[in-house]
Amino acid sequence: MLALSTQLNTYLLLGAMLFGFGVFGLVKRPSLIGMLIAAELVLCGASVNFMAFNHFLAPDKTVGQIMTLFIMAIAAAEAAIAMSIIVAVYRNYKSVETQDLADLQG
Amino acid sequence: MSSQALSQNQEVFELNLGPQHPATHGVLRVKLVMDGEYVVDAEPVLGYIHRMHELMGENRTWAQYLPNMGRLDYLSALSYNLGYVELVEKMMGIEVPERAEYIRVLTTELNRISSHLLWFGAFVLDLGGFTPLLYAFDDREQILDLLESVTGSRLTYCYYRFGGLYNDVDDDFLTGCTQFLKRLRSRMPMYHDLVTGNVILRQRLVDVGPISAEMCRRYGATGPVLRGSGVNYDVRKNEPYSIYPELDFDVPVYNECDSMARYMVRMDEIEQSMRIIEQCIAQMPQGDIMAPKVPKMIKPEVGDYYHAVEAARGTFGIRTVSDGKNQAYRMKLRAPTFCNLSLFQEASKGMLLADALAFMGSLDLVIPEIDR
Amino acid sequence: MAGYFKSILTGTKSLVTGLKITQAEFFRKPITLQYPHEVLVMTPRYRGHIQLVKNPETGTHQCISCGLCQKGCPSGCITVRGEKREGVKGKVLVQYDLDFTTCSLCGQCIENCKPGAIEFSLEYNLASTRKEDFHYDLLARLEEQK
Amino acid sequence: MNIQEFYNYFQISLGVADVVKEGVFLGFILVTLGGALMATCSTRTIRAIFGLVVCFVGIAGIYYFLNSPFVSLMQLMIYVGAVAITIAFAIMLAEPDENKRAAKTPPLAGPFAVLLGASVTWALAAASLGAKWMAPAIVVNEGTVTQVGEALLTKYSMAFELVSIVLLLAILGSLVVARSGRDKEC
Amino acid sequence: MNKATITTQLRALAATGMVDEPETAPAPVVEEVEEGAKKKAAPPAPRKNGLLEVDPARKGVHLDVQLNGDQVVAAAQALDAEGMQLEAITGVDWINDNELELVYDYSYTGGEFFRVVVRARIPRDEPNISTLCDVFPSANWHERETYDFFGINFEGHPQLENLLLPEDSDFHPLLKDFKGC
Amino acid sequence: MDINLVYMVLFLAGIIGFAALNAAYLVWVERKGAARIQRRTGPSEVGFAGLLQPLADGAKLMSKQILFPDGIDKPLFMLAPMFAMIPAVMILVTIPFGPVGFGPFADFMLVAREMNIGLLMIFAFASVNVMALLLGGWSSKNKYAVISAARAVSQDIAYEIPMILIAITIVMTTGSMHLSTIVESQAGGFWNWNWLPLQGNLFGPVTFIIFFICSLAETNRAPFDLGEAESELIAGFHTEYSSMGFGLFFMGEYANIVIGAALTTILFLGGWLSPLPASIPFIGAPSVVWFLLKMYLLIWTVVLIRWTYPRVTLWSLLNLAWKIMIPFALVNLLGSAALIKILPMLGL
Repeated sequence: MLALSTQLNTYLLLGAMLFGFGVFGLVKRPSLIGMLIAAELVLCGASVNFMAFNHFLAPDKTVGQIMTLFIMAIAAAEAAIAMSIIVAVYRNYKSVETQDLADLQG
Repeated sequence: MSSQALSQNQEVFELNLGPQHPATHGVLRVKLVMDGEYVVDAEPVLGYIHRMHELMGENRTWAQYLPNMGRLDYLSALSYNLGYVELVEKMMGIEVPERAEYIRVLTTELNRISSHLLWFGAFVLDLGGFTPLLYAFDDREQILDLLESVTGSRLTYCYYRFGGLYNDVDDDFLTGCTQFLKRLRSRMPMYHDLVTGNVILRQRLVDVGPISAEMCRRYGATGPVLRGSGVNYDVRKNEPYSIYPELDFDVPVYNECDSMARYMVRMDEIEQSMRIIEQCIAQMPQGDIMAPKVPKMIKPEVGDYYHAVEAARGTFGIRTVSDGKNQAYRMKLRAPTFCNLSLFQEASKGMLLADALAFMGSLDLVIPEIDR
Repeated sequence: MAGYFKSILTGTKSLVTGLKITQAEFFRKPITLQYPHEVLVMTPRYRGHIQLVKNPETGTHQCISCGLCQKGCPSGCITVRGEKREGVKGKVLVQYDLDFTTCSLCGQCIENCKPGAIEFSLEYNLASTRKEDFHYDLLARLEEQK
Repeated sequence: MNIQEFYNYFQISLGVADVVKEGVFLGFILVTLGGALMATCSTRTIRAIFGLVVCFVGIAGIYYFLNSPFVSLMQLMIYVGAVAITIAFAIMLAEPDENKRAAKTPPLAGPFAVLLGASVTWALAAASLGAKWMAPAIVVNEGTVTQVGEALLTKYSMAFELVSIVLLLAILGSLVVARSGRDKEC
Repeated sequence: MNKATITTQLRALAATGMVDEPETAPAPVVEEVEEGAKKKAAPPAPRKNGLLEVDPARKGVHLDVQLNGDQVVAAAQALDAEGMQLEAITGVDWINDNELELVYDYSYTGGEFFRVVVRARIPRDEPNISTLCDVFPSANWHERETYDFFGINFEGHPQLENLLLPEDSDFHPLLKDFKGC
Repeated sequence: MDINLVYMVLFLAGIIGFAALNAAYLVWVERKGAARIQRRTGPSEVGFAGLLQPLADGAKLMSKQILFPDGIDKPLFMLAPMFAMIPAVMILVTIPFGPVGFGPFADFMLVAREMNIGLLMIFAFASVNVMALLLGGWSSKNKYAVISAARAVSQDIAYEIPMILIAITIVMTTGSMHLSTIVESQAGGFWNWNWLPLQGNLFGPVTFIIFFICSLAETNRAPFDLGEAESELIAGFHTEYSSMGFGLFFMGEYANIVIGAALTTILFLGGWLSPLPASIPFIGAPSVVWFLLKMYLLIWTVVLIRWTYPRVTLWSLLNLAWKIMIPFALVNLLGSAALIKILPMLGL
């Protein structure tokens, strides 16, 4: 039977697809928040890859896990900062649409 | 400032508090403009149970209007009864027998205690504590039982008559009153331990909803609201009526001006009312309960008259214009909570929603009285 | 700093006091009445809807159909009709209707009644889904009492 | 009867467990991809957040299959409990009404995004699937929670400290950015 | 609060606004009442402007001031300066005189028992009077209520909408020619 | 990964049944208890002492129509109640209720599937629970619900911090996140339990109280029920819910109370251990009975607290968390860490 869960390629494909979804969302989303969500997907895609390599290929199986944990910490920090920026931007421009923020490019 | 103009400057949204809302104790609607949890503007919208009592006064005889008085403020109906019969007695020059006066004061003060107890329970309920409400109801039921045994009804009393009372009280009632006072005196420390001293309650009331004495004056606020702002004014003391001048009681005044001060004023008023009742029981003379000569047809002299009494929520005033007929030409009822509520819009600006509701509770609103 | 710890201590103390009170109340007996199983005895002065007083001697009412109760009623919920009959002095009551939906139990009718023909009943458990159930024919109710 | 006997008593070795296991795994993959799709494609921001949460839950399941329940639970705790909630809060604060959000996307963004996303996916997949991955010759450790913890405090302690500084700075920075321009001090 | 100051100020105010000859002040109010009582059911004739000191034990107020419609604000300012509070505003419809009367009740809450009532009559056909909202904020609701019941237009009122009656009502129930709706 | 299917399924069913039964009968306990506190009788008509009342209520709730107000986000509206219930069940899966303690299966552990990082699992799923409130409140398109969701979330996040800090202290002193190990490390009578400061936990009783208060706040119970403050926000995030949607939120709330009490029992009150030394026969034996006894005692305290205090405001709630609890928890963490290092040096 097809044992998907024991094959590295499944995870790699999943990671690639998540990354792709993230890139797709980053371009497509009109608002800062949508882009933030897409960025989280990109990070998740990377994490999945790390974890997969860690499980199947790494001799020291702590490395990938620790990498993923660091990514999580960075993602949390990123989300906090992004949120504060979004709130600040909204307060000044009354919008989080990227089109409306063209004057930020000053 | 209209809400549209506001919303351009600030992140605001409108919230309709009521007419059906657990915190408004009736059908009051407050149009809130909120900035997050903060109240930017709160406009009370009245009139959901408006019954045009003033027009009823113009097409009923003086005696027929009497039951309406119990329907204004259903929680302290006897104060309103008292104000009205005293006004008519003033117009007609009727002397009321002393026993009747004592019974009137006794029952009014009992009614005041019951009103304050209900307010106490409902106020703590507004703050989220449910149990004190039922303890207060327990005590209040005793008062209602006592008053029922005299007046026959439990809430919308119609007990006083021009020149006296509907019927006399008996010794059972007086001993019942004494027992009740004993009971309530033992319960008051429990209330203070359970509620007044509670740190959560204090956090919610101290320094919340400050109303200065000047603001009270500009808005015509009276009653515990005024006394919680450090003004020593009580119609019973300052414009004495009935037999209040012969009784020894204090007017509780607190200078903190916050919700806690209003709370404490009412709790102390319960104690003072108990003192009044004790004196009434001790000093009550025997005798008639009706004035000997009460005209069959009440036709006051032409002119206009004003009479104010201290109801549980503040100064209740009646201004009436008589054209000499058996019906009033004009009957104006000055409801205390109407004025007390009118300061809500200014005072609640910038408050947290929870604080605004605590503040509204501390004003002790009775909607039928506001809407009349 | 001392104030900080003191406020924490006093606050905790007040909370514990509250808990003690409610826990003590928990062990006390309920004071409520289980209504359909137990009923209260109404005080003699209880104001139910009005009813005609039964004269113990004659077994009938004492109303002279003067209509003073009808006139005095603030909300106009009483309809009294009497008619002249031969051989009887005064008017004979043929109809005494009470619209209890508008009655405010003020007692003006009872005070106005010279012969003392009406009184408050002690009935309190009146409930119905129909408004018409509260249009009482007091004469018929007096008959039922017999 | 102790617990092991109980286990053995009910032990089923028919391979049913494997089928169920694979089914659950497939379910997690579908949940992940469905969540990702919802997060990127839905028009309402709240649904995008929800999709993100679903995707995170799916990924947590995947991590569990990768034999590291610790990371899986951390994924739930940090991503769902913190990141997703933070983003949701950002929406609450910054997008009070979603109705005005119509098709503001530039006309070419849609196709272009699809194209870009697909090509990135294809490139990555091709690269990773095409490569020859070698299984490790020796396994130093199994990556248990204890080993992860020890590694964090010994081998990677510098990185660990740096991450904590990054987090601290992020907190301070977001406080500064979010508070500036707020006139009402509270 | 100084009773004498208030009395003088209000008396002066009433005197300046007088169109006809001044009412002999203090007019014994009892006489007026008796006169009215003799006529039995006839409503009292419109009073002239002026200030009466009346018996509070009988009437409930100390000073009874009648002014012109345009003087109520000045009176309110004078009373405000003395620390009085506005208790109520109401109207009376004197349909026989084709006039509406505005009644302003003031009281003092500082200690002493002192009540003042200020009246003004305005024509029934153009019921306009200036608002007291700028002096006493409590006038806001009282005036809206009076607007509800009498249709009196308070000029300069910030929000003259129905308060107690429904928003869309166009009747004024306390006018004597109101026939129900 | 050896998944023993039958065992899992049996226990999962058991756990869901336990959660549902607890939810139903905790409602009864709460109503009856509140009634007695308020000198009333409480439910008394359906069954003896109203014991069948929860079933009647449940039947009524299920027969009600599910209402979908205009403008709601329907899929999320329907999913939110499940998000409230599923994490609760998942957490219950990992909680060990202890050995039976008597009879032929005396050593048999009552636990569905214990993980060696059980404590982390509990906190992970507890943080998912917040999403339920957020989604439920937000998808309702009701301003009260939105305010309530914002409140509930900020409250939950604020109280997660001291809770986790204290849990970390316990993990430090015990050296394990395995719940059974944490319990077993407290063996030897009640003076060895973590709520007393005898084991390197600096402010033992204080941390116990803080943890308990945090668990109250995390489960949105009075006096921290800001999310459904009925005198302010009507019913908060579940204002628009009817029928089983409401029922699931309700069950989730009570399941969370059970979890909070169970966790406090495990971490501080010695779980299934007897308060007396194990050498005493029968009473001294560890048993699930002890566990349930302690847990329900805590739950009763929760009920008592709800019916005693008024509700706090959002600001004083957050002040309590940030100004009192977090400093205490932090000092406790540092102090305990120091103690762990110092005590062995002193030879203790």
